[in-house]
Amino acid sequence: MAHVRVQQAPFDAGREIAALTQGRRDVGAVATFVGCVRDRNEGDAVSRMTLEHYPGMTEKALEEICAEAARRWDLLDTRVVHRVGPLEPGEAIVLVAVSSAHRGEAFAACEFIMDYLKTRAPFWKKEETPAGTRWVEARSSDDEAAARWQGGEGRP
Amino acid sequence: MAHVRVQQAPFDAGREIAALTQGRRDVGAVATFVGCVRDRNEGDAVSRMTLEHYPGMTEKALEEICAEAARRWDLLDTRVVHRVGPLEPGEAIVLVAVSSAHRGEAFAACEFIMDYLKTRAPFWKKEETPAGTRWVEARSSDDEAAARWQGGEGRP
Amino acid sequence: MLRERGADMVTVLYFAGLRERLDCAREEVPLPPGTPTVGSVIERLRARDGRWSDAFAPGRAWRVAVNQRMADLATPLKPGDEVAFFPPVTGG
Amino acid sequence: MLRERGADMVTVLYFAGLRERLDCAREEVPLPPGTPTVGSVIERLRARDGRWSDAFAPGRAWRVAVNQRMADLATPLKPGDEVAFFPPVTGG
Repeated sequence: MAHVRVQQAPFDAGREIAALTQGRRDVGAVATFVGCVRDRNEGDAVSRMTLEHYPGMTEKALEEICAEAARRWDLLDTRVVHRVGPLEPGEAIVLVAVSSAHRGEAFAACEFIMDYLKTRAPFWKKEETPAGTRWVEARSSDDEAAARWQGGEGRP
Repeated sequence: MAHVRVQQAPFDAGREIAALTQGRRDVGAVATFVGCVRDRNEGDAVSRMTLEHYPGMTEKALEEICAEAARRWDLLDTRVVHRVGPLEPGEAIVLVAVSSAHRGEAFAACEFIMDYLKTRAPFWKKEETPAGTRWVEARSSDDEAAARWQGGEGRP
Repeated sequence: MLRERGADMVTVLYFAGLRERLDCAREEVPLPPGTPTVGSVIERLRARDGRWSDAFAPGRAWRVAVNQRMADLATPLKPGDEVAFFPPVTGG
Repeated sequence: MLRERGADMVTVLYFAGLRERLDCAREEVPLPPGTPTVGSVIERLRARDGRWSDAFAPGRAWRVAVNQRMADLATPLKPGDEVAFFPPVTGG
């Protein structure tokens, strides 16, 4: 049911949202998240980011997360696009777009998918900073964000 | 700081999101909500919706809601577009887009603005159904959604 | 109702279903003497014929804004203020 | 290490910082006898030289997937399985 893409090429958020509403009259709400490369992280300047992933597992992990979201909320459609390879500050990294009849489900599912993606989808960020290249460390705040959904309940 | 528009014309969600990221390297997260006309409401078919508003107050109310969001969360930019006049099922009614460094603030502020807009911005929906034209009744679920933020705290 | 010459007036607007029920979008209403509030204007409107007393009967759900900011019964009024009455909002 | 002819093997992949630390992206590892699990493969890897014992030292943060699904130390293994070791993920 979910539409998942892992790609190097940029994506167009407007087109992804349109894909959820085009020709449909049952969609009442579309919640979308776009994550972008920032030129700062942990206090250091970031000049470039490179995304590594685990071909094959990445798509499966994202599909499984979207399926879990669809089990928890009454959703109409879900789209996730995640880029890999070299990215510059200002470029988009990921998009999660969720459609439903009402906004509560769309918002919760969109945030759920992002929180789980951050801790369960096999991507790794490498940053180029003035002090050299480094792998980004996983954030405890991301683990905490994911933990909020642990109880399997709907609302965070 | 917030960009607010009340208009009859359609809007392009992709362009609104691009306006938040174009030429910037400090944006890490953009949360966007798009609300659309559904062809059903309260069990009845809806063939058309007409949005009435209070010219002058509507813009002020939306700006005040965005200012309150900016007081509660560390936001970079906020855009709200709300349409008025006759709309067909499938058409977009409202867009709320919020940018910030991290996703938590963007998601919370976007949902906050929608929940407050639903109960504090002077718009009224009129629906055409097989049983005739009727004014949409305010939903208690919307009052409850807004009440979640009452305590002035950040997270719902 | 004879308009008291020179009496202090407020502009009253009605929106959506309330406008249709009252068949009135806008009117000038003289301010009651003393320290007028939204509540005192409501009392005046209720004193009118069936449509008005019915529209503002206790238990009816309506909202009020003064000078384009959400207000309530206790909000004080002064001459020239813009008072708007409308059903609970249903935008978004 | 002489490859035991006909011994049952699993494919082991390493990603990101772990691959760089071990200077190894992929290898075939013989399955220990008995009921092999991820944990028993880890023991074998730890028994190798400094880079390996260091990378998988207690307290090190790493994750494991078996046949492209998140797994843990107790996950059982069978010949031909694909086992991936990697640092905590940082996508999105």
